[in-house]
Amino acid sequence: MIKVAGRPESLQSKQFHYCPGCTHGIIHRLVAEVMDELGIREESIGVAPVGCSVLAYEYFNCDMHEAAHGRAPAVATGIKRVHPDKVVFTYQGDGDLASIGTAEIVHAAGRSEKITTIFVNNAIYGMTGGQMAPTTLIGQKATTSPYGRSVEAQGYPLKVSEMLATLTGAAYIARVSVHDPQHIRKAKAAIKKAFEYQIAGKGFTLVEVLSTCPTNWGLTPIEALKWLEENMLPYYPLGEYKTPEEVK
Amino acid sequence: MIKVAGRPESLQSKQFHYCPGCTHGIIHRLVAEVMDELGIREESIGVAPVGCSVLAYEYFNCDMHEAAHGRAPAVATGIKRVHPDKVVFTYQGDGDLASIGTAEIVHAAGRSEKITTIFVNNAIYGMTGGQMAPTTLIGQKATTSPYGRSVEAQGYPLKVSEMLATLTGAAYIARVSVHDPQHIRKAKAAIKKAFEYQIAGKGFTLVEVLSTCPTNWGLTPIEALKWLEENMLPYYPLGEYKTPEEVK
Amino acid sequence: MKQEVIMAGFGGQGVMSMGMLLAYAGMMEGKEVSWMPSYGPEMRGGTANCTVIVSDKRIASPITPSPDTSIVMNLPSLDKFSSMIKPGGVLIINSSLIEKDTNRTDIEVIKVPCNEIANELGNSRVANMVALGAYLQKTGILPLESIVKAMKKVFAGKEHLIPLNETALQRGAAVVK
Amino acid sequence: MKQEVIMAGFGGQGVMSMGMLLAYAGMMEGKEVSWMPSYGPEMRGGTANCTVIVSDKRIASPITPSPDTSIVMNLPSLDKFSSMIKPGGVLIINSSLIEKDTNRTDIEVIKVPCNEIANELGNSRVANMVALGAYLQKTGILPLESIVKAMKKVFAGKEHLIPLNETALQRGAAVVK
Amino acid sequence: MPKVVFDEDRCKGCELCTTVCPKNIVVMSKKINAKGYHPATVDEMDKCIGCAFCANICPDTVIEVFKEEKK
Amino acid sequence: MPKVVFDEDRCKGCELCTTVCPKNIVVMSKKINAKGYHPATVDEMDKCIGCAFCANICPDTVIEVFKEEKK
Amino acid sequence: MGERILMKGNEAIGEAAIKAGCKYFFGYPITPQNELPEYMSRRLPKEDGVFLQAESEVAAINMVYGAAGSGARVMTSSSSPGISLKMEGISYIAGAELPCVIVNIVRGGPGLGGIQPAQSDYFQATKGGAHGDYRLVVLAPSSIQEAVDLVQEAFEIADFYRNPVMVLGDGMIGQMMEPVEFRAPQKRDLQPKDWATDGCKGRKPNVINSLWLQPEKLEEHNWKLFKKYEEIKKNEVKYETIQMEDAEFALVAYGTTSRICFSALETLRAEGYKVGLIRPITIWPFPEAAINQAADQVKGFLAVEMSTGQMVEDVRLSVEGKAPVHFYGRTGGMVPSPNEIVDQVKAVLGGGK
Amino acid sequence: MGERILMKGNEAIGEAAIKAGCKYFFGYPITPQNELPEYMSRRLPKEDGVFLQAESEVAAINMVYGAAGSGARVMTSSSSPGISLKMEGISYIAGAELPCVIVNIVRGGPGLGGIQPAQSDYFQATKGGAHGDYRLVVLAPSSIQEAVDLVQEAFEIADFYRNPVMVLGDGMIGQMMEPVEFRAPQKRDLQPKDWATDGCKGRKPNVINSLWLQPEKLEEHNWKLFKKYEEIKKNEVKYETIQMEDAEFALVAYGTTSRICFSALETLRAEGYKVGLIRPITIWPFPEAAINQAADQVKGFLAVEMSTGQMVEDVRLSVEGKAPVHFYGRTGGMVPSPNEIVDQVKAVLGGGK
Ligand SMILES: Cc1ncc(C[n+]2csc(CCOP(=O)(O)OP(=O)(O)O)c2C)c(N)n1
Ligand SMILES: Cc1ncc(C[n+]2csc(CCOP(=O)(O)OP(=O)(O)O)c2C)c(N)n1
Ligand code: SF4
Ligand code: SF4
Ligand code: SF4
Ligand code: SF4
Ligand code: SF4
Ligand code: SF4
Ligand SMILES: [Mg+2]
Ligand SMILES: [Mg+2]
Repeated sequence: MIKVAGRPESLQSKQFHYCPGCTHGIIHRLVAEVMDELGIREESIGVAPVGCSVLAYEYFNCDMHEAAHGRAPAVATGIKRVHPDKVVFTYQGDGDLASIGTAEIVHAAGRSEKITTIFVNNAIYGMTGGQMAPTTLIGQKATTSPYGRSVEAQGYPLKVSEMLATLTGAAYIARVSVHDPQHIRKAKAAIKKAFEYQIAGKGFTLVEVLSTCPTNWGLTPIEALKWLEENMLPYYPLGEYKTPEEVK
Repeated sequence: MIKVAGRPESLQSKQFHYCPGCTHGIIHRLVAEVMDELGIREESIGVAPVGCSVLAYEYFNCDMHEAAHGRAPAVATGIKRVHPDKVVFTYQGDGDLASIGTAEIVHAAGRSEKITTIFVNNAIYGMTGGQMAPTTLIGQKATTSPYGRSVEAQGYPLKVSEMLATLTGAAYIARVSVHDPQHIRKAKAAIKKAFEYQIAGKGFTLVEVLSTCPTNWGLTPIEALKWLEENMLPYYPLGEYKTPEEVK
Repeated sequence: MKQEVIMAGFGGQGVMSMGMLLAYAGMMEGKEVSWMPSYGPEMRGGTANCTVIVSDKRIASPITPSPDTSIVMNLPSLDKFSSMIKPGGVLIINSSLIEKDTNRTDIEVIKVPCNEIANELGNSRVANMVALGAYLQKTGILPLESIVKAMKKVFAGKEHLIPLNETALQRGAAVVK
Repeated sequence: MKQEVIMAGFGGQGVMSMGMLLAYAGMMEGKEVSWMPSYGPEMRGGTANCTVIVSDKRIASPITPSPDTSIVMNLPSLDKFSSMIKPGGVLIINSSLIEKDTNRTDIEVIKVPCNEIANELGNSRVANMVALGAYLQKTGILPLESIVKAMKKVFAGKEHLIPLNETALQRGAAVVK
Repeated sequence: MPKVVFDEDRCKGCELCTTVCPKNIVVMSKKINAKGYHPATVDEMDKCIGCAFCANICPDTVIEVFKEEKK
Repeated sequence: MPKVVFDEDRCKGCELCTTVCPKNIVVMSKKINAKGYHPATVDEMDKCIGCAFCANICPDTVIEVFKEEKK
Repeated sequence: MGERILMKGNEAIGEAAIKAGCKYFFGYPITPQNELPEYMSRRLPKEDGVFLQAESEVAAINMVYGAAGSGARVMTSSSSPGISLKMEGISYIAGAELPCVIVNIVRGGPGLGGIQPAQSDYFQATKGGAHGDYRLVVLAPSSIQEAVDLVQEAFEIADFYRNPVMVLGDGMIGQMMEPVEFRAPQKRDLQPKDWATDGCKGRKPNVINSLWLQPEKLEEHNWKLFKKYEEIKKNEVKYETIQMEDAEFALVAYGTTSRICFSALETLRAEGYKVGLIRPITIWPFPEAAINQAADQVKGFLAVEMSTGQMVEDVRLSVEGKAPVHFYGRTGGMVPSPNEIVDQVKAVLGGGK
Repeated sequence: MGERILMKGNEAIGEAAIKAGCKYFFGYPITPQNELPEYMSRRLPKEDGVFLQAESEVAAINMVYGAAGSGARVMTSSSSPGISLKMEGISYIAGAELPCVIVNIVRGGPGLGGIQPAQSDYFQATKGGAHGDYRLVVLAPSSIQEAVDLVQEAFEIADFYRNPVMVLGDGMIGQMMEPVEFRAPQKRDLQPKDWATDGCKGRKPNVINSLWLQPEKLEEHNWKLFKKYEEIKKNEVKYETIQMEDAEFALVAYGTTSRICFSALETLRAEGYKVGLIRPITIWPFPEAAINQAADQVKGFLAVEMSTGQMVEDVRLSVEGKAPVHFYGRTGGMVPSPNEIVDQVKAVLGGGK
């Protein structure tokens, strides 16, 4: 008998603190599997954000560095510039990356910083209790958009991958989802590509992963996957927005 | 005899502190002319940046508000939300807007904040003595890129208009130049459109104006206009990147 | 008169609103009250607790190292809070979910099968009211009716829930009687 | 021995490097020195000035409210700095650009047509060296040669400029002799 | 024959695994685990085809899937 | 006939105006203004067509251009 | 108004602001103050006001800067790390002399720290965490009722002096529920905001600014600010003394900690210790004179804080060496218990009552 | 090394850092410290190091956080408003106990203020401008030579204690040129950085972190930090005394201001006034003991600062009421002249020498 699924070595055996059915856990595992497959666990330095995944440093079985809220790309830049031969990645939520950390992610991409960002877009601030994120959909209720997000008051949800793909320094930008096994497989493939391109020195790489927050969406985990599929996929189309071939 | 050119009423009679031949002065005049033509001087509130145009509040003949470096869009948001019936604009350099103020400009655009931003891109930090800006061209020397900007070390110059045009909340985004009278005329037309769209409530509007910094480029004013034309225009193509028709 | 009580349980067991009701009722009875929640990292599924103080005098600290009473709705809460109760105090245990006993002999222990009673009433979510009923009956700090009055304030818009909750209170009280 | 001098002029007149040369030369002669520039809002075209102190002892403040000498290369500098000079001090005026006179009678005034002399030498940019030559000759604080030695350090890579600058120094000194 | 192993005490009862099994054999157990959840389990292990969908969607790495070595 | 008026003491001698005049009549003066610059001026005013290019490119609002009223 | 209702501190602060005429709120989520922006997001749209979640704390404080400069009553709130991000903006607002109210619901630090109640931002609030010579008026409520009253007053103080006012609470003040009553705030005699940037129709343009390139002017501005601060020191000091009349030993504590000290004081008094409590309500300006005076009466002081020792410096400064000043602190989110304080006092007094 | 060369303060600081083994610099332009990043941008690429202009001060300090956490000797610099923006990051670095050197070339504030020399960021530097209980070691050079020596030492102190060190200069220190000599820095006995995140080959993963969700743990961490700070207070206080042996009155000043006080002192001594000068070199830890001792000897103190009065509080705290502490300040970019100080001293002494 061989094990075809289970805990990758790059994941600590600790239990996640995430809510039941929260797909942060799936995304953690995918990143760890990729690290295992590429054999880079001992060469990798991960940067944990402030968000529900703030404790990511307890889960990944490699060197981990905390960042201030939104600043993971800057912290990663500091690390990568000191250790250009190491693999450096950030793991960030949508509040972290698309709100407070906008400047840092844009400039990491612009500078073509050779890091990989796993961007977990769950259209909400999970950690702090369900406030509106820049990626919260129009009409979606959050604790700070109690009447539903409206264009007039809060503008349009940010499409981060589309925006970053305009930057020459971005080598690989893809949006994936983890709402069913097929998409989980594709998500992993994209994450693997991103790491590979980083290792090949192609430039900045980012994978946006659509994710659920059953707790703050007020849905069961199963309903949450469905809500993601029905509401987020149409607004946030999946696909590769930039591949290294386009970087001359 | 009628006056066909001269100081617009929306410009104070004070003399600019700008270096000889610095095109900041032209851009100031264009904005003031547009305010005159639209008759909005008394309805306008301008936000001055930190940069060579930090003293803009001494030049525009309307209410003016200083902002911290890079934060003009946030200050303007505060003003506009209090006075939705007034015309609010920011005047910002490339260090101010494209570097430290990246998050603020992206989110003002994303929120579809009804303000107008005049973005003066001179590919350098003028005020502080010629440091590299995010818009400094590859190979261009600056006091903090003494060996010329290189892709490897500093990445690619940011194309702000292209990036912001991907945001749904941005209603009007155009790039213009002021290196000759023809382009100056077009620049003014774009600025006027931007104000008109703001007044019409279309959303966020921005005009990127390619500008010179003879002092820090180490060129005479005439050489500087030429350098702009020959080096900046190819990398920063002029045109309208977004017009309100695209906002549904 | 001063009563300090800590109420604790799983996130979904309604310990916070049970405390709020008690505080509200106390206030409506003209007492000084305070309600202080634990607030952990906002990750769900953990345990929650709150401290309620009802007093005739100005309340100093809204938290207490040694409450008069503790209401524990699940096992982790028993482990955590039983040792804090002041000698002579009261421990109310939700015996539906907690089999374990406390080893304290200097306090009075009251076991209430809150979930079973709630399930009998057809709604497991009122287990908290069963516990509260037992508490009120035991301590006599406030009459049951004052809680019902408070419900009218707190459940604004959901008044239809009041009768069920009232019954639950009474059933809890009955356990102690 | 301590000499405090303020040198002032338009941005492009080389007052800063004139001060630097003096400080460098002083240091090479084993003296304590300091050079302190004015630094305005980094907008060009204004006036610039620096304070140089050359002393045998530890230098306290690198700026001074009352210098021994002031070298003014343009009109605004005359207006600004002539009043500060300590009684009995020296004012060196670039008479090529300044027609106005000072109304101070308690100081020695030396007029040097710096630009004219520099133009004669074929390069208006050495007007500063003309002024410096006059200053050295007048105060005797350092020999001209020490400045030439300093140039070798400061003009590294542009040694070909040294002879011209040296001549300018001498021409300036000659005005005072 | 493929085998699926649940680390029951890690399970948070989210039920996601039950929705993806092509054989519909993953179900929620009646018992309560240490964390207070009803854990997932497989009733008819012999029907399992070892596709690992269940493990792939499990957010808490509860599930291991074993398969015969292909020779 | 169009007329161009220079507010000489505002001029910073940048010379931009001299490059855009279609009639090539904007030149730098020999004199030095209050700021220490050689100001721009127009020698042969009669050649001016009132296009205002000079005023448009002047960064310091030195130049006013007047034209006959069109009737 | 008049009715007592049970409210969570964060929400009560929000309601108090609205009652004080605050119509604009710019903020960014952070525990343990989230209920405040959330409350504002529900309420302000109904009051014809604006709630806006900014992209960051930096943006939020600059939005406040713009709104305050254009004449609005405006508020922001955050907790420790978020307040640190606001430092530059706060300095601008103070420099430009604009009124606004900033709430800091302090949590344990440094860094990401924790989210439990703390008082370790005292220095930042009172000494100036940002650059330059400026001061915030800092109000430190110890109950929800006081929070409500002080928030309302904060807006008046801010407008009266054209100065930012900080309300310094902690996780406990933010999260706790207590009965509150909304009383009509005491209005001050306020000048019209004719300096605001709201369009220059019929007047010269207004400018809001903190830049003074000539040092002479900037110095002048600084001394002007200094005089204002001296004025505030003279007029706005607030504190409460409890059983100080016959006290031979004084506890000094503010906010949450003062309540616990009160508890300790009751115990100590019951045991015959003549202990009193001085509770600064404004921590800037600090009740220096009151403490200095008390120093002539008591044998010593014990400053109690949820920090490793910050306010204690102000106590020492006030006491001027006249009596020993002891310190007891818990930090990182730990709240001292009354018994700990009782023990400390006894230890200090060495048995002598 | 050995040769005296004339260097601008900002550039000398850069060179000193390089000599101390600093290979990484992350910064953002701001006057009056631009020559420092500019110098690093020229030099570091040649030293196999990295200069990177960050997109902002916030990004710069977080790059420093990352670089320091992964084991590098790293530096950043800025001036007042920029330092305010770094507050959150500094608190993280202090919380995570990482070594780095932060240079603040202070200018006039508050807000955008001005760009001339000032000392009005003293509180921010020494009391903790950010949230939480943390301390920076703060070194305040008064000459370029001292700046060079202290910067080299700063890296050693930082590594020795795993604590950020701030070098607090002002526009004058940054812009002035003086002769300097690069001496071999005094090396400390440093532990290997086996805690750094540089890849976990052959060991357990390392974690750099400032979060402690359990308040008990966070408190423990805070007391651990506190003990470290006490240790630093014990070992690292540096100050200079000038003519204090027979002094009957003491000036207290640091950095640029101390030089001007020295000038004033010479004048006063010449006129027969027995005046001395205490010059703190570390302003945190502050030379409390030295000043307290002096208080037994002198009739009074005059604290002189380029601010409206900040260090003077530490002087008062040190003196503990034993002698009057006077204050003289210029601010907003104005530098006091020796004569002003002479006059102040005379005024205070009321003619009595
Ligand atoms: C400077 C600062 N501001 C705010 C916070 C509070 N905070 C913690 S996590 C978070 C947002 C988390 O949302 P997101 O990044 O989307 O992650 P998620 O929890 O949804 O995975 C916020 C605002 C903080 N810790 N620091
Ligand atoms: C927080 C902060 N950081 C840095 C500065 C210094 N600073 C002033 S202007 C400027 C850049 C100006 O460049 P840009 O925005 O391109 O305007 P320009 O001068 O080129 O017109 C900088 C970095 C500052 N004042 N505040
Ligand atoms: S709050 Fe949302 S994002 Fe956070 S752990 Fe729970 S479900 Fe996941
Ligand atoms: S420095 Fe450059 S941008 Fe600034 S005024 Fe001079 S020329 Fe213009
Ligand atoms: S491996 Fe596939 S078939 Fe087997 S239990 Fe899991 S999902 Fe079902
Ligand atoms: S997906 Fe995992 S956690 Fe969820 S029920 Fe299945 S085994 Fe349990
Ligand atoms: S108006 Fe036209 S023609 Fe006349 S001077 Fe100016 S540029 Fe020349
Ligand atoms: S463009 Fe204007 S400032 Fe320049 S030379 Fe002509 S008139 Fe003078
Ligand atoms: Mg999120
Ligand atoms: Mg620029």
